[in-house]
Amino acid sequence: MAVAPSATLASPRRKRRILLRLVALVVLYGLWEIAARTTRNPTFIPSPGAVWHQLIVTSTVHGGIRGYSGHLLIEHLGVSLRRILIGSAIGVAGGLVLGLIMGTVTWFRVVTEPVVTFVRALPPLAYFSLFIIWFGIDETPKLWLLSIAALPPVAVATAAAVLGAPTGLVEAARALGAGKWQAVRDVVLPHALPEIFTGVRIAVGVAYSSVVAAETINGVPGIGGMVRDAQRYSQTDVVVLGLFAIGLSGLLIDALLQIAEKRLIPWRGRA
Amino acid sequence: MAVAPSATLASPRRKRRILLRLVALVVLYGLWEIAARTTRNPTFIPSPGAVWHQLIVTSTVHGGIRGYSGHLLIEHLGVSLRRILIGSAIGVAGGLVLGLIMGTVTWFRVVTEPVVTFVRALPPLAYFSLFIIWFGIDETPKLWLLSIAALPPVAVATAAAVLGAPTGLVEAARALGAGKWQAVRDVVLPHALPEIFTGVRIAVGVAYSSVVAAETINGVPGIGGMVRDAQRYSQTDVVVLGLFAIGLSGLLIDALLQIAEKRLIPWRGRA
Amino acid sequence: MSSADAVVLSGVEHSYGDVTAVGPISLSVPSGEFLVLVGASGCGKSTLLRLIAGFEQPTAGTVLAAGVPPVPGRGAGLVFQQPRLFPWRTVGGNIAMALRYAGQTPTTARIEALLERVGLQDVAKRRTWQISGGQQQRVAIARALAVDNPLLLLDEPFAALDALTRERLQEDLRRVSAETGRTCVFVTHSVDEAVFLGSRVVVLTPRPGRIALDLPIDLPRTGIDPEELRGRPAFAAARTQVGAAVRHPGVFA
Amino acid sequence: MSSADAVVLSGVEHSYGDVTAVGPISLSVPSGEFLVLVGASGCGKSTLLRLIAGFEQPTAGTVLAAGVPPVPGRGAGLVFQQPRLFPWRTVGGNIAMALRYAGQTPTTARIEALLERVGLQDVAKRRTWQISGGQQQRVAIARALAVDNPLLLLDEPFAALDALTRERLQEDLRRVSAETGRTCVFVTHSVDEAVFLGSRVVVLTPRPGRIALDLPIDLPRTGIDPEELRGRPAFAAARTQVGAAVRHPGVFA
Amino acid sequence: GNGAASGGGSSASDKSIRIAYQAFPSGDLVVKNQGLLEKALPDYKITWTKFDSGASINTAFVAKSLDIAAIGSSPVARGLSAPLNIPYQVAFVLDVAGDNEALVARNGSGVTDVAGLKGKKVATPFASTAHYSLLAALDKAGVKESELTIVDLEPQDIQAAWTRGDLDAAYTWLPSLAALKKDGKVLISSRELATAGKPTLDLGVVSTAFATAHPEAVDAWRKAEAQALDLIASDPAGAAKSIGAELNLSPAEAQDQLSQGVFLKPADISSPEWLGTEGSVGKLADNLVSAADFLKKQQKIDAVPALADVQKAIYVKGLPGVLG
Ligand SMILES: Nc1ncnc2c1ncn2[C@@H]1O[C@H](COP(=O)(O)OP(=O)(O)OP(=O)(O)O)[C@@H](O)[C@H]1O
Ligand SMILES: Nc1ncnc2c1ncn2[C@@H]1O[C@H](COP(=O)(O)OP(=O)(O)OP(=O)(O)O)[C@@H](O)[C@H]1O
Ligand SMILES: [Mg+2]
Ligand SMILES: [Mg+2]
Repeated sequence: MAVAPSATLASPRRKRRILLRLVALVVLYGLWEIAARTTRNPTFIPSPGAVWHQLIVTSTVHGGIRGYSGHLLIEHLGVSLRRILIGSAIGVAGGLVLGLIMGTVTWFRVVTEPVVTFVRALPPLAYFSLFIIWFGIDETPKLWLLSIAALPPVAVATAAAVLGAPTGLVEAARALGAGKWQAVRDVVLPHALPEIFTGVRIAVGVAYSSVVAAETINGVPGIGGMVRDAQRYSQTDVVVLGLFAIGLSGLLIDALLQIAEKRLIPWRGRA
Repeated sequence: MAVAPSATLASPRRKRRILLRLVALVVLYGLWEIAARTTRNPTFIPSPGAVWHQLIVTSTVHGGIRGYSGHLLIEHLGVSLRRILIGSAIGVAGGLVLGLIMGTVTWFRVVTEPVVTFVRALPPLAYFSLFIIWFGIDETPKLWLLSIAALPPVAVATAAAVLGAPTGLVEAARALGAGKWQAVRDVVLPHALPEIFTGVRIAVGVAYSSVVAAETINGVPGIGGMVRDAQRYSQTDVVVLGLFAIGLSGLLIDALLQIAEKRLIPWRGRA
Repeated sequence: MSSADAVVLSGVEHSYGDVTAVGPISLSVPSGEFLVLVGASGCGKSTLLRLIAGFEQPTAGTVLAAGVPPVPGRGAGLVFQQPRLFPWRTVGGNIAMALRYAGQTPTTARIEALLERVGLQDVAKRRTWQISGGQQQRVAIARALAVDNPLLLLDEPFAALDALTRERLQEDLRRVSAETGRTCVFVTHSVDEAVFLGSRVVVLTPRPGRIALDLPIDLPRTGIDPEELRGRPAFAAARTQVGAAVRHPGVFA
Repeated sequence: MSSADAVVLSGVEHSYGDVTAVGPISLSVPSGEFLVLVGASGCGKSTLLRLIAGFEQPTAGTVLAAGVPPVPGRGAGLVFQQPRLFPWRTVGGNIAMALRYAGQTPTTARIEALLERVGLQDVAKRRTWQISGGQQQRVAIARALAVDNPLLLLDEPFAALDALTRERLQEDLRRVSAETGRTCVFVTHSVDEAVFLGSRVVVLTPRPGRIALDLPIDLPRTGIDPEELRGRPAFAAARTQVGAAVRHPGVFA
Repeated sequence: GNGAASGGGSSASDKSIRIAYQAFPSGDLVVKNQGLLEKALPDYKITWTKFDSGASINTAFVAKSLDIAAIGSSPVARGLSAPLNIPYQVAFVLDVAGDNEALVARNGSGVTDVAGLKGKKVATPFASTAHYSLLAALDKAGVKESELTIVDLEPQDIQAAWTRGDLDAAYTWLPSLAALKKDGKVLISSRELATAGKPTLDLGVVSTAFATAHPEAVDAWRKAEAQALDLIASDPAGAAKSIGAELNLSPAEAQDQLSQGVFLKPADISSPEWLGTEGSVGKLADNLVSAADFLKKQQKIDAVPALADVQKAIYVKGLPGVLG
C-alpha cells in the first residue's frame, strides 16, 4: 500500500521478514508434529520424521530399487517441472495473445469471449480422455492439459486489463502520432502488465495444481504420478512428500515471478 | 480500449454482437458436424445428433429409468451448481479477506504469502483423500475442495491490486483525515475492484473446472459424477453432453458477473 | 486560537535519493498567519508542504506542526497540486467522503454549499472525469474546505482558473482566513496573488529551495475592499519587492 | 506554408450528453496564425481543442483541419491540460517515444536538447513521478515539440510554471512559431500571456462557450525585444480590451 | 510425441511393443521386473506404461497407443461391446480374483450377510471388477440396487471414509481391503463368486493389429507370462520380491497380497474353463458376454455383443501348445 517507508530501510526489513518467516515455519512444524502425535495414524497424518525418511528413501537407490517406482524423487520432480513449465509457457503465451486481441478487436472479442468462457469452465478430468484419444498417452496430452489450464487466467486478466486501459494515456499516445497498434504496444500493454503478471502467477499455480490430473495416465516418472501411486497404496508419507516437492517448487517459481514483476513494473502504484 | 464510440450507438452494436455470435455458433456447429462425420467414430467425436439424443434420454424417465444413474440431467446440474456456487462464494469471500489483509498488513503478508502460494500449487487430487478423512464423503469435502480452488485467484488478485493502490489517491484520503482502514475501504478497495472482479471471474471458472475432481468421491448426483461415470464406460456422447451443461451454465454465470462488473465499475479506464 | 507557532521548521532538509530538493530551511509560522511560498518550478515548494503535512519525513532537521511532528490528516488540510479526485465517486461523493471523515453528515445542502463556494453548480452528480480541469481543481479545494482544520496547506490551488473565478476565490480565502484565524501556507507562481493573499511572503531560491526573501506584508487583513487594497502603495511596493526576488539573478542556475 | 486555412470551424457545437459544452462557434484559423483562446473555467476551451485534434466529434457543425476532418495524431500536436506522461517510461523515454512516432531516431543528444528547451536538465533518467508538477508539464510540452506538426494545440501549457520560466518559454514559443510559420491554438487564463503570444485572441463566453471577442493583435511577430513589446501602447490597449471582455458582466452567469 | 496415435507398431517391420500394466500383484509385474520379455525379444523395443484403471487402458487402445495390456474382465467386456468395439483380443488370464477382492461389512454396522445390506451405505470403485462383483453378489442375494446406497469411491478413499465410520460396507481389493478387514467382516469374496459362476479376472489383451503383425511376439509374451505364473507357484518369495519392487512394497507385504489371489497353472489357461483351444473356445467368452449383459442392464453399454463375436476375440492361436 501507499504510505510505505522508503527503500533505504530495505536491509533491516529483509532481516525482519526472514525472521518472521522462520518463526512461522517453526510454528507450522510444531503444529504438524503435534497433530501427527495426537492422531497416531500414519495413514492420516504421517509424522514429519516419516516424511523425512521417505525423502531419503525416494532420493536414493536402496536394495537395488531406485527411488520410488524406479525413479528418484528429483527425477519425478524434474519431469513434472518440465511439463509444468512448458505447459505454462504455452498457456501464458496463448493467453496473452488471445487476451490482447480480445481486448483490442471488438468483433474478435464478441466471437471468442463466449468460447473462452465456455472452455475455461470445462473440467480437465472430463475432457482428458478425449486428449488421450486425440494425442496418445505420451507428453502431448499432458502438455495440452497444462496449457489449457494455464491459458484462461492470463487471457481473462489480459483482456480485462486491456479493456481498462486509461483513456487519457491512450489519447496522449495517439496525439503524438501513435497508430492503433503502437498505442497498444506502448500504452495499453505496459498499463496492463501488473494485471497480466497477476494472471500469470495465477496461471502457473493452476498449472501446478493440475499436474496430478495431467499425470493420471502414464504419469511415471512424474511427481503427480508418484503421488497417485502412493495414494493408491495409502503411503501417505510419500503423498505428503510429493505435496511438499510440488508446493516448494511452486513457491520458488512464484518468487521468481514476483522478482521479475518488481523489476519490470517500477511504476506500480503510480499510474 | 480507449477511443471507443459513444454509448448512443448501443442498440445497433448490440444487434451486431448478437448476429456475430449466432454466426460463430453456426460455424462451430458446422465444424463439429463435419468432424463427427469424417471421423465416424462416436467414441472420438460423437455427432451432434447423438448428444442431442442423450440430452433427451438423460432429461426424461424412460423405461422406468430416471435420466442417467437415476437422476435427470437437470438434477445432476442443479446439485453441482449448488456446490459450485457455495464453494465459489466461500472461496471468493475468503480470498477477498485474505488478499485484503495480505495487501495491507505487511507482517501478515510476509507470513501468509508463502503459505498461500504453497497451498495453491497443491493439486486437489493429491490432497482430496485427506479431506475425506477430515470431512467424510458427503457435501463438506466437495465444498472445501471447490472453496480452496476458488480462493487463490481472488486472494492473489486482491493482494496484488491492493499493493498497487495509487499512492496519490491514498494520500489524498489521508490528507482528508481518513484513518488507515478508511483509506483501504474508500480508496484501495474501489481501486482494486476491477482486478478483484477479474480474480472472481477466474475463480469461478476454476471452481467450475474442479467440479469433476470434487465429484470423484460419491459424486452422483452431480454433473461431474455423471461425466466421470460416462467416461469410464466410454459414453462419449454423455460426456460431451455434460461438458455442454457445464460450459453453458458457466457462460451464464460469467455473463452475470460481467454485467455486475459494468454496473459497479463505471470508472474503468478513468483511474 | 493559541498564540503558539502553528508550524516550526528548524534546519529542515529533504532529499529524494541523492537529489536534495529543499533546504536547509528554518521558518516559524505563527498561528493565524497567511504564509505564501513563491519560487521557481522544482525548487521544493510541494516538498515543503508535504513535509508540513507529514507525508514526507525530513532527511535533516525537524518539522513541528502545532508543536508535534505532523501526522497526515491530523490538524492540517492539504490541497495537492493535482486534483486527486476519487474516480469511483461522483463529484458530490468526493465531498461527502471528506465530510464523513470530518465526522459530519454529508447532506446535499452542505455539499451544494461547498461547491457553490468554489463557483460550481449542477456538477454534484457528475463523474469526476466529466468536468473540466479548472472545475476539478475547484472540487479538490471544496473537498479540503469541508474539513475544518486549523492549518490549511494549498499547493497552487488556483493555477487552472480564469481571472474572474480566481479573484473571487482569492477574496473568499483572504476573508475567511482572516475571520477564522486559520493558519494558511499557500504556494503560488503569481506574484500578484502572493501579495494579495499573504500576510507574509517567502520567496525560495531554485533547487535546493532556501529562503531568498522573507517579507511581511503590511496590509489590512479585513474590512478593506480588494480594489482598494490593490491600489495601496504598500501593495505595489511589496509586488515589486517579491517580483525582484523571483527574478533575482541566479534563479535560473 | 500554404495560405489556406489551417482550421475551419463552421457552426460547431459539442454536447456531453445533455450538457452543451461549447458552441455554436464558427471560426477560421489561417495558416501561420497564433490563436489564443481565453475564457472562464468550464466554458469549453479544452473541448474545442479536442474537437480540432479529432478526439471529439462535434454534435453539430463541421470541423476541418488542413481541409479535412481531423484525425488524432495526424498533422496536429496536442499538449493536454494534464501532463499525461507515461509512468512506465522515464522522462527521457517519454520523449523518445514521441520521437519514434515521428520517425526520428531518439538520440540522447536530441532528448537532452528538447528538455533543455523547456528549461530542464538532469531529469532524463528520472521516473515521471520523481519530478515536480511544473517539470511534468514541461516534459509534456517537450514531448509535443518532438513531433514537427504544422498545427500545435496547447491547453494551458504554462499554468504550473513560475514567472521566470514561463516568460522564457513564452518568448521561445513566440519566436519559434513566427519563424517556422506553425499554426498555434493556445489556451490560457492569463490575459497578459494571451496578448503577448497571440496574433489573434478569442475570448469565449461562459458555458456554452461562444465567441465574445475576436481581436487581432497588431504587434510585430519577430525582431522585437519582449520588454519593448510589452511597453508598446498597442500591447496595453489589447490587454485592456481582452481583460474587459473576460470581466464582461454575465461571465459568472 | 504422439506417434502412438498414428497406429505405429502394428506393421511387421516396426519392432516395438507398447505394454500397459497395472499396479495389482500378478505375474505381469514379475515379467516386467525381471525383464523376461526383453530377454525373449532382444530386438524389440519394449515400453511399459502404468495405468490405474481399465477405463483408461480402453481409452488408450482407442487412441491406438497400446499393443498389449493387463486389464480386468469387466472393462474388457465393455471394450468388446458397442460403442467401443475395440479391436483387441484376450490372450491370457493373469489371475482370478480370490480373497484379494472382497465385500466387507464394518463391525458395528450390524450387517452379517449380503442380504443385510438393505438400506445401508456400500462403497466400491465404479466401473471396476469389484463393482461388478458387488452387483453380482447383490443379485445373488436378491437385493435390488435401489434398496441400498452405493457410493463411488477409490480404494484409498474407501479406507479413509471407512475409518471415519461413514460406510457400512465396501467391496474393494488389496491393500485397502486388508485395512478394512481389521475391523470388519468379510461377507463374500470374489473367490466365492468365481465358484458361483461370476468370476472376475485380470486378463492379458493384445490388439488385433499387433497380433496379426507380430504373432511371434505374442507367443513370446505368452511364454513370459506363463514363466511368471510358474515362478509364482514355485518360488513365491522370489516373485514377491519382484512384485514388491514394482509396487513399492516390502517383499513380505507383496507375498501376503500374492497369496490371496488365484493364479492359474499355465496349462489350465487353455482349459475349456478359460481360454480354451484353437478348436473350441473356452467358457471365458460366455463369462464376458454375461458381464456385457449385466452392463447393458445397467445402461452402460448400447448392446451386448454376440457370443460368436466374443469368441473371435479370444486369442487361442497355438493353444494349448504354446504354453507348454
Ligand atoms: N520522488 C522524487 N525523486 C527524486 N526527485 C524528486 C522527487 N520528487 C521531486 N523531486 C525533485 O525535487 C525537487 C522539488 O520538487 P517539488 O515537487 O517540491 O517542486 P516544486 O517547487 O513544487 O515545483 P513546481 O512548482 O514545479 O510544482 C524537484 O527538482 C524535483 O525534480
Ligand atoms: N465528459 C463530460 N461529460 C459531461 N460534461 C463534461 C464532460 N467533459 C466536460 N464537460 C463539461 O463541459 C464543459 C466544458 O469543459 P472543458 O473541459 O472544455 O472546459 P474548459 O474551458 O477547458 O475549462 P477549464 O478552464 O476549467 O479547463 C464544462 O462545463 C464541463 O463541466
Ligand atoms: Mg509543486
Ligand atoms: Mg480545460
